[in-house]
Amino acid sequence: MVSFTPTEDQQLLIETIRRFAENDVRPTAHEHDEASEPNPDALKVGWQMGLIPSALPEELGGFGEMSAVTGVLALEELAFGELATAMHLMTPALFAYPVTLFGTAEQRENLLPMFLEEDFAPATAALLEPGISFDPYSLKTTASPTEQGFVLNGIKAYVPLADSATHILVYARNTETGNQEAFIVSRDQVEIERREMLMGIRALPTYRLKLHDVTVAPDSRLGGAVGINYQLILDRSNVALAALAVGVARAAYEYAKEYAKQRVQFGKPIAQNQAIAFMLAEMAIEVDATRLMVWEAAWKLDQGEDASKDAYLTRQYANKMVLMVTDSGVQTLGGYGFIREYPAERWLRNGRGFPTFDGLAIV
Amino acid sequence: MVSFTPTEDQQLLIETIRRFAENDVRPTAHEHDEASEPNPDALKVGWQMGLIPSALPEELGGFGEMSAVTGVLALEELAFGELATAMHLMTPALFAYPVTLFGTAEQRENLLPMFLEEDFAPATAALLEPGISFDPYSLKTTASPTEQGFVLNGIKAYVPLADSATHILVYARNTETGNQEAFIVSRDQVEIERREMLMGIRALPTYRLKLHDVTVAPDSRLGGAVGINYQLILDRSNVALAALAVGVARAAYEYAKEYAKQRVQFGKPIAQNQAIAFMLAEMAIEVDATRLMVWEAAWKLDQGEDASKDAYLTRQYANKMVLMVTDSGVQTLGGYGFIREYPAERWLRNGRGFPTFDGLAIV
Amino acid sequence: MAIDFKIPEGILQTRQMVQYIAETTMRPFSRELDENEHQRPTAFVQAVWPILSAQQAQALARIERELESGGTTPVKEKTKERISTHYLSMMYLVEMLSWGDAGIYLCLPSAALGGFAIEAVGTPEQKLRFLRRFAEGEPSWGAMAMTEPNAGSDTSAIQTTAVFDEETQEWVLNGEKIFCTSGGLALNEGDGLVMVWATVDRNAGRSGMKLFVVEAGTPGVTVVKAEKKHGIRASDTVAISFNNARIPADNILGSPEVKEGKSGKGFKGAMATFDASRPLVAASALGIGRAAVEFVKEKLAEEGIEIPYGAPYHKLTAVQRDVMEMEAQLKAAHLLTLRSIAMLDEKISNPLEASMAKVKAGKAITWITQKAVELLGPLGYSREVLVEKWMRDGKINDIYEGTGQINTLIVARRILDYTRTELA
Amino acid sequence: MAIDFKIPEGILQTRQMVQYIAETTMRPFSRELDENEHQRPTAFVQAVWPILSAQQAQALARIERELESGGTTPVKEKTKERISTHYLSMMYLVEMLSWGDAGIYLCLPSAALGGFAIEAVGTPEQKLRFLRRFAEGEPSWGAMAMTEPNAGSDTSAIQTTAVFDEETQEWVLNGEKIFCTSGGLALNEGDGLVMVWATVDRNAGRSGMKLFVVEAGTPGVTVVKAEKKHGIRASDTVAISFNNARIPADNILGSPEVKEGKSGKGFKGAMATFDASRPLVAASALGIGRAAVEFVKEKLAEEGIEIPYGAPYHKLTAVQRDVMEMEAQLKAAHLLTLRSIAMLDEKISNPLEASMAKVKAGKAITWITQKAVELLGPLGYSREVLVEKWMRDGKINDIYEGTGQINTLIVARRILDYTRTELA
Repeated sequence: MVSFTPTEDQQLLIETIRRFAENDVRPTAHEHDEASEPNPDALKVGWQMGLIPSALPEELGGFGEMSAVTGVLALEELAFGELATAMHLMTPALFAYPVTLFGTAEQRENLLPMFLEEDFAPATAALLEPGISFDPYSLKTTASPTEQGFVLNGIKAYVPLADSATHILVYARNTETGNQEAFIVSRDQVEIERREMLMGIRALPTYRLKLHDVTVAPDSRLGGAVGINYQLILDRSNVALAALAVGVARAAYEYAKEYAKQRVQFGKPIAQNQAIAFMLAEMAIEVDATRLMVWEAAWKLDQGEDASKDAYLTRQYANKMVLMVTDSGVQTLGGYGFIREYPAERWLRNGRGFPTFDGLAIV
Repeated sequence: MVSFTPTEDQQLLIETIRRFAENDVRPTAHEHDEASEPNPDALKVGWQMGLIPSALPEELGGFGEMSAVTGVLALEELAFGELATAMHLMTPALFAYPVTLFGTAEQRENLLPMFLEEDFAPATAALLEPGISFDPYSLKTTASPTEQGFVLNGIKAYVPLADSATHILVYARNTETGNQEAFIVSRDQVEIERREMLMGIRALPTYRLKLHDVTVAPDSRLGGAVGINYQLILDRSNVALAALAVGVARAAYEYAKEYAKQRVQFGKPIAQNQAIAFMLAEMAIEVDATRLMVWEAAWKLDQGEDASKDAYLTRQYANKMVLMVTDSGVQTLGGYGFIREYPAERWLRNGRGFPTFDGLAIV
Repeated sequence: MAIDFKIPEGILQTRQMVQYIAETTMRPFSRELDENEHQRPTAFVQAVWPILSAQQAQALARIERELESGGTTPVKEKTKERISTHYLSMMYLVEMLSWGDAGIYLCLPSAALGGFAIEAVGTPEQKLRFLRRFAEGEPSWGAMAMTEPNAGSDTSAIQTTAVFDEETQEWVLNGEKIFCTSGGLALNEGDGLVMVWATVDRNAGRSGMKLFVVEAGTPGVTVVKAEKKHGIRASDTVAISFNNARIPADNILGSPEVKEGKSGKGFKGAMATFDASRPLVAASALGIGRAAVEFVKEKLAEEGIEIPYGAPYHKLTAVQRDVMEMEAQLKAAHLLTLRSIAMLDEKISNPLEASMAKVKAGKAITWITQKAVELLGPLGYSREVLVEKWMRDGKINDIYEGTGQINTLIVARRILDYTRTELA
Repeated sequence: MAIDFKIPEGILQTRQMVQYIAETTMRPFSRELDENEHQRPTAFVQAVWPILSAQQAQALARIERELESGGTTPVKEKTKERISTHYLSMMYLVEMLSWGDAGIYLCLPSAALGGFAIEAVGTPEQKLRFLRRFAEGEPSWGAMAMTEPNAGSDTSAIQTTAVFDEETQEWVLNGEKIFCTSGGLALNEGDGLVMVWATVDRNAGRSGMKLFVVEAGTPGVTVVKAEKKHGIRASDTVAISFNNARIPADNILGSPEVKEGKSGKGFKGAMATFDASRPLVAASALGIGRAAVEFVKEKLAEEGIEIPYGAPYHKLTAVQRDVMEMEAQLKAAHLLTLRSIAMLDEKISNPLEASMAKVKAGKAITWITQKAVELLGPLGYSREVLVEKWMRDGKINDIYEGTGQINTLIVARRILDYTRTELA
């Protein structure tokens, strides 16, 4: 039955995250963006919300509620607070969710408990690669099967929190099969070339990793002999990124709307000019449209339906939408839109990154 | 020295055509569009303006002033009047200009005098081909060299006035060299499959032609052994089409502007709403920008500079511009924009065709 | 509740049936009816009239039962009621019929927009009296006449008057209406009716505006002009003149309070019909858009061009990118429409969402169909195939039931919480 | 006259020289100056100061000669004058410097926007007195202070006051200005000046607004804040407070009539500086845009991707199509700018064309640079290369000297022939 109403539990979750965003994240978001450093206090509070544990299997102590719909609702709210913090907080999921979905019994038992701890789980994943064009279906990082397991070679880009991680899920192309697979690599096996210097998400430390003849045991391959459903991981990543984009866009839209109602020029609020009002209306429409696309794709994932096309089109749509909305946000603020004390320009810098953020979120 | 002022002669020409458009073309444009038939009276008057003779060589009785800049000024004004009539009037140029530019001495002497006659010259050209994608660099119509000359095979689309033409310049791919060349074919050698039924330019009869083993003599190849500079023909065609697009767009823009100033709703002219006013401003800016691009490309052609890139980019830009402007024209008129008695919808139908009008104009 | 996109099985089944109607009684006649403007879509009307009239008969029977049981359904029964899928069914019906042919769809023999108004504002007795003709006999049409030459977006500027003649106990209508969809069918074919907006007091502005039911055959009512249009040429759009047209006292729509102007419900109630009509206009756009996207993909496939969903941007051709954008735009418009429709079924106030859907669908259909013509090159621009027609048909959805601009203005006012005066 | 796009040889030669300056004193410092906001672009300033100051010295010598010869150039000589290429040179200068680095370009040691105002409204004596500092000695900067916290687009709302103290024959300024480009350089480095808009009569609206020259070192004038910005971080943008700042009587700009408010020329004259500043802002956008397009093409070429001009649409990749669109947009903005600049040189009134150029260039640069970041993927979004910086720098051109919205409004008023009241 068609419905656009979240469950009561989901509604509670949304409200919890909204409070978190307002109280713990937003007040210092600018400061941490300027310093290019995370906000440890907010992350601590955020981790205690238990978003990742709620998705993990019950038999290991989780809540077993890995729902893409719940996931996108949470991600939108987190990103509405602040994108870098949202991505930071959910970085362990980049490792935990694929293991939950595709790990062998042993992998799940060995690897998942750390995500149920009180402290932030030091795990991440490496998908993106440097350069001007990234093709997830043709990774340049390779995994060559040997008698001892696999030898990994390649360079990964934008790997969040790699520096402090103990476990890294590395995606690589199996040179024998040509398939993209995932390997569990420990932090000391990879070389961190440098911290990435990006236009946005500055409070999230991301790194350039080098894998030079990294040898991993056969059981480091996620899913063992069965492997993973790589497409599903991409789908869940696309949907997650689109949800984050909606959150960023909504933040920009709501701020611009309030600003336009407050800012008086020529004797009236600038929102009373059709030019501004129409811009805001378009922002509202596109944010809503994208959110509905995200929900539908997430719902299909939860139904077990093939959501690849929806997830992909939704992400593409969200990439454009978030740019349009965040740019309009800056434009609405005029000169203030260009000043870093005001959040609009940060949302634009963050918003512009979405086409590039492959694999930086999952649901 | 940078200047945006036409010469006095050009200014006179513009004014002459503007009067022609106002007096002879516009008053019955709707009627002829409805009837899908040309306006013979207007064409007669138009022909007497001598636009084509002015471009032909002096030694044959022309004025020898083949200037692309003058050409685009004329085309904009003609299309401002009505696109179908503009294209109709200039259809003989599709034959005459390439012959002037590339014909052998003999071809020029034999073929050009008919364009200096008092009566409309029965000549046209066939470049476009049917289907969903047309590639001017890889024509499907072929010309196979034989001992007797060339054998032409293929189907041509949208050939203007083919039914009443005596001479048709047919573009075909030389099967031996792979080059695109032009051949002078007489009307009775081709089979007219049918009149094309198009969304717009309805007052201009265009035809689907079939060439089935059409044999032409060696001297039917335009330019003889030297051949033609095909790229230059495409460049001149692209610039001409862009100029026509500017004319159509300007017509739509000016009409919408006047309408918006006259039409009162909620107690004031609708143009006093920023939403409408901003739409009109954007139309004005884009029409002007495109016109300047057309002028620059035409100026480069007249300077003998390589204008291929400019001509191409300008045409692409004009294709988008004319659609945006004519669509906004309809939108400005609201319900009246949808009624055929008002010209806005005709401009939209005509405007939408530009990406497809390859080879239907030349300058 | 939970977020859910599942379309009920019953609707999907009906949809298949409707597709059959579209394929057999609409598509084969699309070109002919476009070329021969004002010709009637006989095959379609004959195919759907038995179904629609039976549905209307059922609805009237329900009203009769309610009237007999005292005029209201017991509260208990109402709360137990499952959420209706009335509008959801309608959305899918309209979408599929418009996929068939948006012009022909508008010739649906039914109360149409007039029906919405009667449903929204009419008394049970009026419903029975006026809607009976859509439940039996020969096909009949309903229409709504609002626009006048000087009252387009500004509906409050209407000049058509209704004066009550105490002597004959009749309303006397004078004025001219334009752009009345299916007005010709309603007045000149079958036994239809036109809902006419007229003012009983020119100084009273909106509150003086009342809705009158004018039945076919009323003397003084003349279809003076059938418009020739850019698209949806199978649908008739007419101008109607009212020259001392006399209609019974009870042909003013609504309960006694409404009629006496004691309740603002008259105008507002009918404005609320936009809350349903705008999403359905959007649904019509969706159908046309889907037709265009499907056709483009089909033609591209014939040339060996498939759409590589999932591929990174730098591996796409410009055409592939465009087709994906068409699909995404259609999806976005679809979901906004679906939301506004679901709210109707849930009886949640939806004017913001209805206008959002309308704005988006109007823009999307314009872009999608214009792009479709371009992508199909010489074929697309030709009247050999239907794409160019869909472009012309589609455009109306960005114009009627409020232009894109007017609906954007409504969205803007609602999100900003501004009155008509604050954001003019 | 005839339509002509030929750029004079001299300008092209200067352009090459400027390119050298851009390549050696701007590009190598772009990243560093972006990361270390408020650091001064020393290399650039040292490279250009000798050239600019010499030019300014020449200009002042001309004014001196004119003053000596009676204050005016003989009419005969004026009409014989060839059309000037002053603004055309400037356009190409600004374009190339912005290609180098738009933030550094704004640190050009010159009278800058302040200079425009002095040129437009100042008396010859004022020109000599105020501009001398830009002709000799150490590098100095000029700035213009208009915006206030509550007077952005609405310049008529400024609250900064200038009161004439009869006793000391001084003007006393009080108020706060924000978003003053190069205000820090003007007041805290070298011997600069800031042109300050202040009102001599708050009730007089625009006609009470006068332009005052505040020189560096004036007591009561304080740079209270240096803004941290999205882009053009090498340029300083400051807030300035005026606290009983006293300046000489003759530091009000203009002829006696202007000062006494007998001529509306004060405000209008200075508004006319927009006619020159807007095209030059557009020119700056063009330079950034060209840098971005060139870089994108270079990077694509490294991957073997060339741009196939001439190819039919269905043979293009999405990326190729985007790059062509970038080039076409840049070209469109370029030509609108060129037109408005040519009009300046021909002394034809150009406010419509200036705003058109500004609107188009602002939009084009935004789109082009944002697209460039996208097309270059992980590299484009990274601070390893300058594309992301160009995106941040470019955006200012759609904001300052009137946002895109304000300039569109100006275009709309002019094409519709509407007053400020008719189209608010």
